[in-house]
Amino acid sequence: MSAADPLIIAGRELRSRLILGTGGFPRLETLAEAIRLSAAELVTVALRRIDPQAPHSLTEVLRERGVDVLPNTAGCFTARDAVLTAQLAREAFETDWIKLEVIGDERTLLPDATELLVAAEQLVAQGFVVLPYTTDDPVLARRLEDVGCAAVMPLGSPIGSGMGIRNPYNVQLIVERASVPVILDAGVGTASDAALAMELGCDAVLCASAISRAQDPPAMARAIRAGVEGGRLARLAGRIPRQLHAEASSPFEGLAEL
Amino acid sequence: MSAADPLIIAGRELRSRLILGTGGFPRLETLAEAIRLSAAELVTVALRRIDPQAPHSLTEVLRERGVDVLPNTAGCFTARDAVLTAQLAREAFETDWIKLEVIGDERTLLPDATELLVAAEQLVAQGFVVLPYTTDDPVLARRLEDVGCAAVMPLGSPIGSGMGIRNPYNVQLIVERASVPVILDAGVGTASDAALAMELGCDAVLCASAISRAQDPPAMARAIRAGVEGGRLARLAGRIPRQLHAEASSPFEGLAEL
Amino acid sequence: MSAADPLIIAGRELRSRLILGTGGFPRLETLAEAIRLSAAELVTVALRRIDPQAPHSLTEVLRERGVDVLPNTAGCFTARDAVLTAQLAREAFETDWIKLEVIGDERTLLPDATELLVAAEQLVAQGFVVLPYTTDDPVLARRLEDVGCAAVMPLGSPIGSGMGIRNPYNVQLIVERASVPVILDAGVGTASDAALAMELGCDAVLCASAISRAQDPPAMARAIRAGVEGGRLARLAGRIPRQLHAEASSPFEGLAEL
Amino acid sequence: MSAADPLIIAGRELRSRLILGTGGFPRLETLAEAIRLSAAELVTVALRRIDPQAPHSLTEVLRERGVDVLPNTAGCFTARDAVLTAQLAREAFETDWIKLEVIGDERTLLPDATELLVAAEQLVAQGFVVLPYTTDDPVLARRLEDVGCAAVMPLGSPIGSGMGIRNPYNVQLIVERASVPVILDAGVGTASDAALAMELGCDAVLCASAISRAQDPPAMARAIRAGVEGGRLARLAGRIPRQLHAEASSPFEGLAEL
Amino acid sequence: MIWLNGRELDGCDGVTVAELLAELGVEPAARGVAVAVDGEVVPRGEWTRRAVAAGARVEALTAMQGG
Amino acid sequence: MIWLNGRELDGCDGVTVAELLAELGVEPAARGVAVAVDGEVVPRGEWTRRAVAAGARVEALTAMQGG
Amino acid sequence: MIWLNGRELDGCDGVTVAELLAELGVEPAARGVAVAVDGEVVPRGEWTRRAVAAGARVEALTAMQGG
Amino acid sequence: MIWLNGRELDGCDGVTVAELLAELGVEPAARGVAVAVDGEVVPRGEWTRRAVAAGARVEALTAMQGG
Repeated sequence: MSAADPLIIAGRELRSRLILGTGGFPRLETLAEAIRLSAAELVTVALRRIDPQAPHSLTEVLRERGVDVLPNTAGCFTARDAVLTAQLAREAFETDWIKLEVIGDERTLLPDATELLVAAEQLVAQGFVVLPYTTDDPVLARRLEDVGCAAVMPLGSPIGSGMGIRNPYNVQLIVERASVPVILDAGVGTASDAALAMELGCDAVLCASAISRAQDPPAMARAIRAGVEGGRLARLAGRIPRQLHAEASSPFEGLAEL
Repeated sequence: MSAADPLIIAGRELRSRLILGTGGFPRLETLAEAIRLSAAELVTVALRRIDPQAPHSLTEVLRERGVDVLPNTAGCFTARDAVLTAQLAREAFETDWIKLEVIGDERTLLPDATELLVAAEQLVAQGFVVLPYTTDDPVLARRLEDVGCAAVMPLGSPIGSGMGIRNPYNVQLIVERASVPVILDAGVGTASDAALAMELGCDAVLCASAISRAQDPPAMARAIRAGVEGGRLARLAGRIPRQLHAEASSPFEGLAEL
Repeated sequence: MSAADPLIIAGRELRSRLILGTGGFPRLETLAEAIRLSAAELVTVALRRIDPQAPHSLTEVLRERGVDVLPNTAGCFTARDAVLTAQLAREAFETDWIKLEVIGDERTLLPDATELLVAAEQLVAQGFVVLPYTTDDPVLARRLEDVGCAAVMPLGSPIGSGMGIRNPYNVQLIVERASVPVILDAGVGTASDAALAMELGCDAVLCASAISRAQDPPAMARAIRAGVEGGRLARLAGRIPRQLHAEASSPFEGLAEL
Repeated sequence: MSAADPLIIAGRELRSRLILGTGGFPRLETLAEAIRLSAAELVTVALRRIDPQAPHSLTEVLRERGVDVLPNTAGCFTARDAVLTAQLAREAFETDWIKLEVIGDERTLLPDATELLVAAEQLVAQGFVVLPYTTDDPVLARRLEDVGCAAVMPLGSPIGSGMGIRNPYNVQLIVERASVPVILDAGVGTASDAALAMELGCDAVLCASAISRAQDPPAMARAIRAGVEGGRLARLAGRIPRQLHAEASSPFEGLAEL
Repeated sequence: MIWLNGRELDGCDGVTVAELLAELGVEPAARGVAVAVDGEVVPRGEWTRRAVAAGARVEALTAMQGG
Repeated sequence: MIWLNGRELDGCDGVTVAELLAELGVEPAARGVAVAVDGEVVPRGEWTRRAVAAGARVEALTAMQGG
Repeated sequence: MIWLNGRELDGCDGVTVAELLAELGVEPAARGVAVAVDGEVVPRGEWTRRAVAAGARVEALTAMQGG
Repeated sequence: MIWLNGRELDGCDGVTVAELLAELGVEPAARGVAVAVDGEVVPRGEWTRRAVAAGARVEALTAMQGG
């Protein structure tokens, strides 16, 4: 395995291991610059009602940047709404790829395990490439893989919380068992969180608020990109073990008797 | 403040914020490659008895790589030995810069606060540019600055332990009060540790074992370099605050009624 | 609210907030002593095939100790097996109470969210008092309460792992929303883990391996009982806030000028 | 070793392993009640200028409660002031015992390593039983023991911060090497912090603000007392090891085929 | 009366999806748009043919920034 | 042939649940015991009446230490 | 003039420590009190004998709540 | 007898530092080398002049890999 290996999801190669969420950017220019600096190839969008007043340029910005759209089902609380939203997204964006979100609680925006699994199964049957946003529950991640999801996207902590990876052990358990890519989604707050995700063995990181709501979004896009790359390199480089006591980095032999 | 700003220690500008320790590399070729990939401009060396048998090429390797030598006083347990070792280092390497180590315990290789402070004061008086390896004690860091040290180098955890930054709060307290550069020294095990150090406000990271004893030292050199750069960028970009609950990254207004 | 308030589950009052698991005790005498020192009123048992050879004294020990039996469905991987096991337990022990376990993975013994929810709903419909062993997923905990469970029993970490509470934030979120008792089940390794569970707002702790597999099980029973009591007292006493800097506990006014 | 073993400091036996600081209590009645419920036998006091206005009842309260006074040198920033304060305390309270505090920074109230060591050495030479409040630096703790301190009292985190034990590894290293009692002083915020201190191997806990500034000080006194006792019991009981994966607490053999 | 994106539209029963989209300033060839009528997707190819019955709920959606 | 707790038992087709329990040393009045035949609970009250057909899978369970 | 606990006291040069303590409402037998004059402890036994010179700094201390 | 880097060297009392370095294969112009005699640094410039007395402890050091 090498750092240069592309990320492969459903047979498609991605060189970038950072997927960018477009939510929360104050201005489209900022989003465009963040896309450039993040080197993301895939960015998420939501489906919302057409607003005749709204300047209709988001899709143009994405086209100019040459990135592909990964529509999400954000805002759906039932499998039925999520499936229909995915069908509409396929119609609108001519892509089978869908970031599946089925939320169970408005305050935490955490996924609803049962509804999520039902929706995933239906969408796979309808030929979608399903990337589910899920909890850090290793069993649920396994079930999602079993029903045919193309990747699993466990959270580190609640969406937009910036709390990082609350339970690295669960992420590690998910990675140990997964045979599809594991993409850490939600919770990343800064570069070290992204690095940790990759060091735990995640194949990629999806990040929105940490970048879009930072004081300087383009700078944070670079920061988190560097974190992702550093974390992946470190994973492949084989880190030293942790130990309670010290291990000298300067030799004791040859020490002068002063 | 910008990510491009150089690190300035005792009036000298360094573009790289990663200082490399040369200890623990299995072969000089590996060290050379790690230096190249780390982009370090400053590397530490120890002073030991000349071994007629030993091929005498370390200094040549460093010269070829165009890096400057930062001699250390590793292995010294008293102020007196550390001061004499610093004087010998100045004679041998024609540099006033010294990484001051005064160890208090063989098992943890933790600094001896009192001896360290005594040695620092004497060396400053003798015109040395003193970079002391210290504990994460904010008061001791302040005292070292007060006696004229050019930087303070608190540990994250014991040398070679790979335990990362055991007490980020202390590092934060040191950074809050310091008016000289703060360089995290010892304990870094992987890229996310280096990123965290910079996010806490450190000005640079000194790293030896994490790179030299990794399974693939050159790859880890790249990884930790990326971690340092990502962490610094993130610090400057202004991270989002941490919060217990979620904050939606997709808008609820305009949500379809399906 | 007072420390003396009993724990009320399904209308039944329990003075002890420590529920003891009987698994893993080397000898029945040790179990009996641990029950006495834990002050538990409720202890779990599993249902297994009758072994003609086995001395049939477990139930006698429990009867002597005057504790009530909480049968579990340990070892079940499907809702169907769990429901049938619960029916058999009701027949065997003449209790409607059931600790519902539906496991999704042999290595982690983590719950299967979907099967667990299905089984819970069926058992509630059959008049059982259902205490489900669940993940630390706040949404799943809510769903279990919605289908009529008498309590929710989130894990701190995998059964027998002794890893404590890996994600205190999730436990806190569960407690915030729950209107049935929250009992921390699985993961407790020592007294401070039990105390933390109660400080987070849990109503009780269920503990087996930490006690039964300790070097001195009866002593650990006392320890964890003290942890549970201390944690509950601390929760009710209203702890001081955490702050980065110090707050003097000795006054500065009236300080002598020496 | 047994839970019933008394704590022995300088040849004196203490049954209680919780030492109470008297600072921060809103009223003397509350202090009196907290002393009773904490079961402390030793309580700290500060020396301040006599205030003719002030009702002079603190010492009476302590006498009524039958506890012994451990005077501190709080507020001293130099070895000289601390030594003189200790001498005045000996004169005022007719005790050789002194809780030695030499502060290095007003904001963090962290100890000044060098001044602390100097003061400790002088006071030991003058026949004091010296209990130094120190950082969590294992080397400094060792030096304090070497100069004859009767115990070492490392902090968990800054005084009154309620941050608990920021660096359990250092406390563990101090305990490993110490041959005098180790008393965790400062930082405890709640019962689980006190339990953790004892589980790490500390011999006792000194606690002021966590109790005196809690919403209900007497209740918190009980809570932290229980935490100390639970933590000590757990340490002696021999906890189970931590492991990433699960270990079943219900047997798989004899499982029914339903 | 028809419900278009949650707003009542009167006197337009029987108009086509394409005509409703025109109301929203969306030309037929527009990319990045999808329509559901009473919870069913109406494929782009049917927009001009498909008439919308009275009382129908029409949702016309497009891409917005989202995480 | 009958399956009792996973073991084959021959020449006992048609015996009652109570008789099978006796095989396991369990007297009829025993507490803490439950029986399932082919995935159905057999209530204590039916043990003496209920005959077990050939090929049936009988599970006779009791309390064991468990977490 | 004498400094007693940071406050100037006039016209009392040469008084004894005991007399100064009386100023503070402290009787000679009081427990839990200690006195330093110009940075030196004055033992309880010398309070009545020891006269305090003009300009001296006297600190009279007692127990206060402290952590 | 002289102690050179912890090893006894006989029959060389009074030789210069430079001569001792030659013993170790170090030519006078060598960079990255420093010498202490009895705990005092001998500057490079004095190597050829400075004679080492009998019983002296000489430490000749150079750079080694170190953290």
